[in-house]
Amino acid sequence: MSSKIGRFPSGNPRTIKIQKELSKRSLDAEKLVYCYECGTCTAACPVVKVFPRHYNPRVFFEKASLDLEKVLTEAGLWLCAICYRCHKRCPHGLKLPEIFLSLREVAVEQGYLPDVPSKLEEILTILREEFPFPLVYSWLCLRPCEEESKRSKLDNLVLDVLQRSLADYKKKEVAPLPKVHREKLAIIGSGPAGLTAAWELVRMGFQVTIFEALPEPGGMLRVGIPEYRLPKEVLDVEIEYIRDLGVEIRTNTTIGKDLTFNSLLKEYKAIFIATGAHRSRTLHVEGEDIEGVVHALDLLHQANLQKRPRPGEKVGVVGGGNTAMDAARTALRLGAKEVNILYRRSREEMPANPLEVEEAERDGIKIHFLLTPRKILGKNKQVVAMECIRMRLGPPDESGRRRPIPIEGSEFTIELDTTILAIGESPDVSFLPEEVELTEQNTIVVDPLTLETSMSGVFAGGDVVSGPATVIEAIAAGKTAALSIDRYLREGGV
Amino acid sequence: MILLTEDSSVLVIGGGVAGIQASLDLADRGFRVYLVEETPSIGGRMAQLDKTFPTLDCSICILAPKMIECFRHPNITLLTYSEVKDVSGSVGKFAVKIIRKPRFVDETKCTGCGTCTQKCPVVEPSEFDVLLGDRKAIYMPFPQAVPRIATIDKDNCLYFTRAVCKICQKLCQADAVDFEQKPQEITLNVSAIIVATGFDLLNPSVINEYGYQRYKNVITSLEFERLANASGPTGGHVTRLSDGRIPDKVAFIQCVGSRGLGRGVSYCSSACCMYATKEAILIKEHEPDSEVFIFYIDLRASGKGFQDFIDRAKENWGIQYIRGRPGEILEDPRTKDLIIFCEHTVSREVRELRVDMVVLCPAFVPKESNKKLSENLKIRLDEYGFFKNEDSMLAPVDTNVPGVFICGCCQGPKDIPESVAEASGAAARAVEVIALTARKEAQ
Amino acid sequence: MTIQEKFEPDILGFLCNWCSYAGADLAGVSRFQYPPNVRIIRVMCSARVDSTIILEALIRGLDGVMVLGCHLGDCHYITGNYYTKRRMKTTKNVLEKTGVSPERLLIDWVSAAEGERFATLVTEFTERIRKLGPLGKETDLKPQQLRTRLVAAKEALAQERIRWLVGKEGELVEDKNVFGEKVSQEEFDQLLFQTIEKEFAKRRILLSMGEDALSVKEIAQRVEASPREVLRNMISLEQDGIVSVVGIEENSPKYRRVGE
Amino acid sequence: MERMSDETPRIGVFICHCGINIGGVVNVPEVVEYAKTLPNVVYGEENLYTCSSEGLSKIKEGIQKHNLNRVIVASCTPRTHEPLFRATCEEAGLNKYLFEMANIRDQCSWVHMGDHEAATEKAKDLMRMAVAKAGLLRPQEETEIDVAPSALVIGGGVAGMTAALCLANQGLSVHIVEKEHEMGGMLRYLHRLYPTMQNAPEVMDQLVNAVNSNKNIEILTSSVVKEVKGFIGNFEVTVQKGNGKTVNLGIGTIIVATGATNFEPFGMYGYKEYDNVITQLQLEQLLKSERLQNMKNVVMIQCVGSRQEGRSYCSRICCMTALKNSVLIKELYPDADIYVLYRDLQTYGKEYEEYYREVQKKDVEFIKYLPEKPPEISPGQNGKLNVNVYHSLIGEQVEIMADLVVLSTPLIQHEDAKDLSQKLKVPLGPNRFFLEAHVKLRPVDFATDGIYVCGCAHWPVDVGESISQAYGAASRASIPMAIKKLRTEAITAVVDEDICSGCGLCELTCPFKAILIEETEKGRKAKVIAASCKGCGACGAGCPQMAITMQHFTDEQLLAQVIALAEAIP
Repeated sequence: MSSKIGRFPSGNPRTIKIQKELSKRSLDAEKLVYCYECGTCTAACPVVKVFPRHYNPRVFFEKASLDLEKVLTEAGLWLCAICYRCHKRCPHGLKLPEIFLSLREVAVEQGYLPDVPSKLEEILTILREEFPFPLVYSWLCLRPCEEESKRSKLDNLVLDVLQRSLADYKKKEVAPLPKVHREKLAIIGSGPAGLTAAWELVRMGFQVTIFEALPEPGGMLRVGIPEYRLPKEVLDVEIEYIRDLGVEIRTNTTIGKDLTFNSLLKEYKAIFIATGAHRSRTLHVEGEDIEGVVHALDLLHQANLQKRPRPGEKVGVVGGGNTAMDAARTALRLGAKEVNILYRRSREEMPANPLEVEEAERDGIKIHFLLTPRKILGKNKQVVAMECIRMRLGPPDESGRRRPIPIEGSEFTIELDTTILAIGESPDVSFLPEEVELTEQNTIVVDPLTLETSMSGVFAGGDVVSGPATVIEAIAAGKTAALSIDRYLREGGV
Repeated sequence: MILLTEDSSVLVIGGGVAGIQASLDLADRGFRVYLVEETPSIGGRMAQLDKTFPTLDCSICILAPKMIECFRHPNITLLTYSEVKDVSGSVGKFAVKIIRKPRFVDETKCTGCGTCTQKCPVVEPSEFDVLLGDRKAIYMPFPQAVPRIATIDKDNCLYFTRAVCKICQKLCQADAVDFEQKPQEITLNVSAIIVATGFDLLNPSVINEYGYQRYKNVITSLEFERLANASGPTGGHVTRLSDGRIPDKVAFIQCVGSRGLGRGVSYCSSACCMYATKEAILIKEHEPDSEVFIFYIDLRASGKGFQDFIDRAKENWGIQYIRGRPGEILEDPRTKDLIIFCEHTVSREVRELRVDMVVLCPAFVPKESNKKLSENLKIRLDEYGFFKNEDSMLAPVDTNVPGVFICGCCQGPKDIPESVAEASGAAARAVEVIALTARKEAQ
Repeated sequence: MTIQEKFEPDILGFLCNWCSYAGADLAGVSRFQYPPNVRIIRVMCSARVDSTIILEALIRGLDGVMVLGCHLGDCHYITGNYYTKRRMKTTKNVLEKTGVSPERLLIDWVSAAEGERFATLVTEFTERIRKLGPLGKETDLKPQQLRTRLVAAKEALAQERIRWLVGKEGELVEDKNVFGEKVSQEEFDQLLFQTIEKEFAKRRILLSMGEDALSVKEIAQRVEASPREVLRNMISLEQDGIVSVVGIEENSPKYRRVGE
Repeated sequence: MERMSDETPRIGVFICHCGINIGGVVNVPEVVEYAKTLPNVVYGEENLYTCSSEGLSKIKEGIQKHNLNRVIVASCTPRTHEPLFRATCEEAGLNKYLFEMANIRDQCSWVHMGDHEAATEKAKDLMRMAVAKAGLLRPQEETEIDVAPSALVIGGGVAGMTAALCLANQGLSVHIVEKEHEMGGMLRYLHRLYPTMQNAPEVMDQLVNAVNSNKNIEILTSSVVKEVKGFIGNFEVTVQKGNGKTVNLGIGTIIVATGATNFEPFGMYGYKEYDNVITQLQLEQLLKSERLQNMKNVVMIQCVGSRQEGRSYCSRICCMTALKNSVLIKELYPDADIYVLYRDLQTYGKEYEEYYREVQKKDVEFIKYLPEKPPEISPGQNGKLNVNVYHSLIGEQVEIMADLVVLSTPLIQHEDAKDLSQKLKVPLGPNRFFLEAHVKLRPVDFATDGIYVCGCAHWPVDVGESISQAYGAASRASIPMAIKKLRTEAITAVVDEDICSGCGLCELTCPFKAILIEETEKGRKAKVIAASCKGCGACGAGCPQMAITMQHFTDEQLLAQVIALAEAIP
């Protein structure tokens, strides 16, 4: 079966090698031939929203079929944010991110990209135009493998460039930007959404103050994402850079406890709520309060703050999203001998992006599908086992995914000493006044184009609006919010 | 030497336009026809449509005469509200067991006057109006229903659920209401069987980013037909389900669940490009200064006069066609308007389009009942669940069982003229096979 | 133009069931809008329309008449529309004699597939009639005079001699006559129009005589024609037994209507 | 009991809303009230859908309760609904010719949507004219005619042969007239047939042998239909055979299966200018005779000569033909690159979309071009052709050095179709394809009874669709021959023998020879043969003595309508 990449003119020896390599790494390169260019991937992609001139995945793969040589030199090859929104909406379910990653590797190996460092420099300059933390973004999206032994040629080149840029960053003297406008703006939450909005607004000349409940800024980048995917040092440097630009970040200040929301309203002309979604959902199952049961976020948080939590030998992770994958792989790294993931639907329905699932399985983590815990059994407050039940899939529910229905009588128990719950997080919106309209899942209701909440002058974006999502989506939300706030202030309240 | 066996009879399963055409062709030439329909009235999917392309005829106006011809034809026995239970035998001598589900209304007495339906206290969503309009527990699905006989919905009728009420029985001058009616099993001996059971539409919530059921103003094309129809829930005014306002910007989205290897089905449902254009024109007819968009991938208009119809839609009616499949639809919580994010693939720009209403054109899918019917008749289903013909080119209406024929959308998505031609074809094949079998036995 | 209320002409249409009527229906189905001035009578073929009924319509105050059939060669009855074409040519000629503009009679062919063309045809014809104004405006005749002229025209078209000629046109011009010669179209038309001229004049004379006995001069005065012409017609009417001399006064014969 | 019609007329008027189609423009209640004031109208009502069974039962009730002997329905066009309402009147014991319709939808509400008042006025006038005519209606009796149990199939292609076989197997005798010297039509030129890739010659031979061996079928090749006289059940067809001799056939029903022919794209994309620019049909010939030499780049251009000014239709089969030929080329030369330049890919339905995916897997690239920026062909080096096209989906010019350019051209109607349509008296629609009775519900019938159509003669279709339509046409054509008896319309000419002078002009005028001069005791008089009179009225309007009138369209009735119309004029 021929592959779409480098298909024409067919029979060219170099492209045949590329096609062989690609078919080894990911199946979807073959399925790409079925694409009839409907444009759904480009429409759903947050990166296209940020870099419309540089990046269009549909056009990229069409050109890759007709003129591979030329297209591999384009910036488009490097900008995919591995967020898999395209995969979820494509009629054929094509996994474009994996193809991009494999294509980069193969292109480098086949010598199509002689000078990778200068290409990456070019990419970083593009990213700097639109991103407040280009290095954090690159680390997350170029995904250099952290184990020395398994690193590819490309990984090493990438790491060199990133390390060097990190060093330049530290040396660079940054003068705070002039404050052009009198208005003072408040941002609640210093996650990717909050930081991006602050960076955009400070560049427009506004006075920006970020309020962060935790001791360290960064939100999910700090607590949620494990060290092996994003070294904290990179985060610190880039946040420092934003601070130097003149953004005031007040940590350890929780709105609703240290300051009231209404006091902000009086003092600041506009407020951007970007508190993310950190409250782990509970399973409502007997034995959930036993000591060995821990929430995924808490585990990741402890690990990130170098507290080195001690998970037991046999760990069971409940849930199928990215957080579950990170928690399971972190547990392994923290000394767990055997880690199992239990997910109540089937592989296609897993919300986690397929690459994370693959890497988790490659780490030796076993994933059990169509399984849900019924009871957590404990002996003197220690988890000893978990009673689970098999599920089958019924007709689609409101979210369009098939509803899992328990099969009575299929209960059985698994011995384990730690249970990590990763069944999704919801925002903590207790600090908000009634006027701010919420949905049933406690996310904030906003106008999809302007991100304005039901209260005029109050905007919201990131996970607090969309529920748990990827970093790039939060960044895109931050940028949109900044533009809306600017327009709001210029037009005297939109 | 003409060998036309007038005494043989044919069973037609499914009372849509295909079943009606096959029955009329056979009955006109002297065969006895039993037309079995599972709902209380024949008419099928076409009866639910408001207009048809490319002539914009009013659908029921051109279908009603044929339905009434079926009802009055001496050679046709209408068995509505009935199901095929079991089939045995072979071509020339099939024995078919039919279950006549109880209507709890005596068909010979009911005149279809409708007083019972006015007074019945129970209100239920009407299946005919795709749950947009409502009907009573004792109801007639639509004004032009054939036969024009009331039917009692056992699960919601107060008498059956709480043994009270019985208003319909008291009011009925024809004394036609009979709560003691039992399912009736009859056996028919027929020489050939024609299956014309039609199709269903995919539930578009499978493509959840389009928000069907989550957003009030996202509706399916069949729901649109009912809204646009004069005897529909809103009396022919296409209104938004959120606030009842007449939309002045409407977007149609093609291939929802079709042409995909991931979610939904992988084939093209072939009629949606045309009916979307028709529905767009209906909007422009009601509201000339409204704006209508159609998001498509390949405009498939290759039937007779179809391309002219599309050209007219573009030039005379100003319908705007955008090549691209939307990536996301979000809802503005305050106004319940919908914002469509789509890449206009010919200009390669991703644009947002704010509209008042979105109409999804979902994929044609086989009916649930196909499985059971294929077991009864021992005829094969294809990998999608439609009935499989012997050879899609040389024997388009034959099946693996001699004497059993399939026509219309039960064997694959197609439009009305193809279904009607195929129905006549199935009738011709039935007569031919009966004649050949009779001749073989005569030798 | 004084701002009097815009003139809305009343128009009658004869449409043949198989082509033009189907075309009109298609115009409906495709929602091609056209002015509402025309009222349509369905006939099985355009050849069913007798010329006299067209005149009857004009006498009764219609401002325009349309006769629409199938395109030549498409007629469901093969040659129907050829007869319509010939009869309408005759009708237009007679109409012209009355002073009424022949443009008030439209003859055209519309197929079952030409919905839009039908709508345009009706719109243009209505506009043309609207410009012409009410029936007879283009003549300077008083209504009563116009009426008698139209009646004379109708009676002329009912005359056996004209109807016979029109019926025979096909055979005479296209095939051969009984002596094997072919008559050219021009020759035939000339003969036809002469006959029409004569018949029309005779009918006007008879109408003007009413019941009284009149001399040639008196009749000539009434019909505003030269006495010599009137005399010639009186002789032929006498031969047909329709008029006869009832007496002589101041040495000029008095004629009165007797036949018919 | 037959309702006596000669006592004073009692007219019932039923005015339809047709949902909002009429009611939305015409003030129906006002028209009902007005109609009740008209002479002889004793009952009037309105309803939402008169054509529904509820509406029809209201008419029957009206006739019984108010003892009506005339019925008028004001609704849509009589062309589609008159038979339905007439049958309803018959059921209520009223002779079905005592019925008249007023077309207040297609020729009133739908075409005067902007002026509700004028539309209502017009509806009233049409009502008054209908009432005037209704008053003068007389009951009529229909005559019964025999149907010759033999069919004529014009065209010996796949559609014609399939229809003939189906009729023959039902025991009917069939005559196939094919103008070429051999049977098979377009199949003779084809190599493989999509979607099943069956071998075209095999399929053809199978059909031709079946047709040859079937004793009910008579084949007349290199023959042409010279003349068709008569009507359903009683056609007299003269066929001119190859050897110049003619034969007369007594025919019950006729099926037109004359197919279509290929469009030659002269002057387009260098056709006939460069020899490596060919049409899909020519490519299929090369493939069939294995004369296609090896090549690297093949460019196929879709919609050549179709979906443009002058030929606006999509010819439905060219996309699938291009895909099939791509598959055949890849079978011969696996490493050939094929580029299909398309506008809208017509791979509709279940099997064709699947076939499209099969082709996508085989190094076939699909490039969408815009009609305003068509591909340009210019000679390149060593005999190759430089194809330059604006790839509209990536916004760049793409240049391909093509060894072969294949143009996908549409099917067009035969030149002689006009001649056949005039012989059969059936119309040609837009783009000169035969115009069917109703595009949705009578796709294989003609408006003229007894004549049917299938295959590409009606509209470009592929082999599978032709066969399916052929079976459909066979079914429709077999009905009259199966029931052997037909009732014909009662609208015929009537001669008033006292006035008739026996001049014979009517005999000369009638194309059906349905009126002849006979010697009677009262001298030479014209006599009407009811069975062959088609009711056109040409004789009536031409009779020098005005002695002939048409039943149901009498002079008095037409005059009454004119007078009624004129009443509204001040």
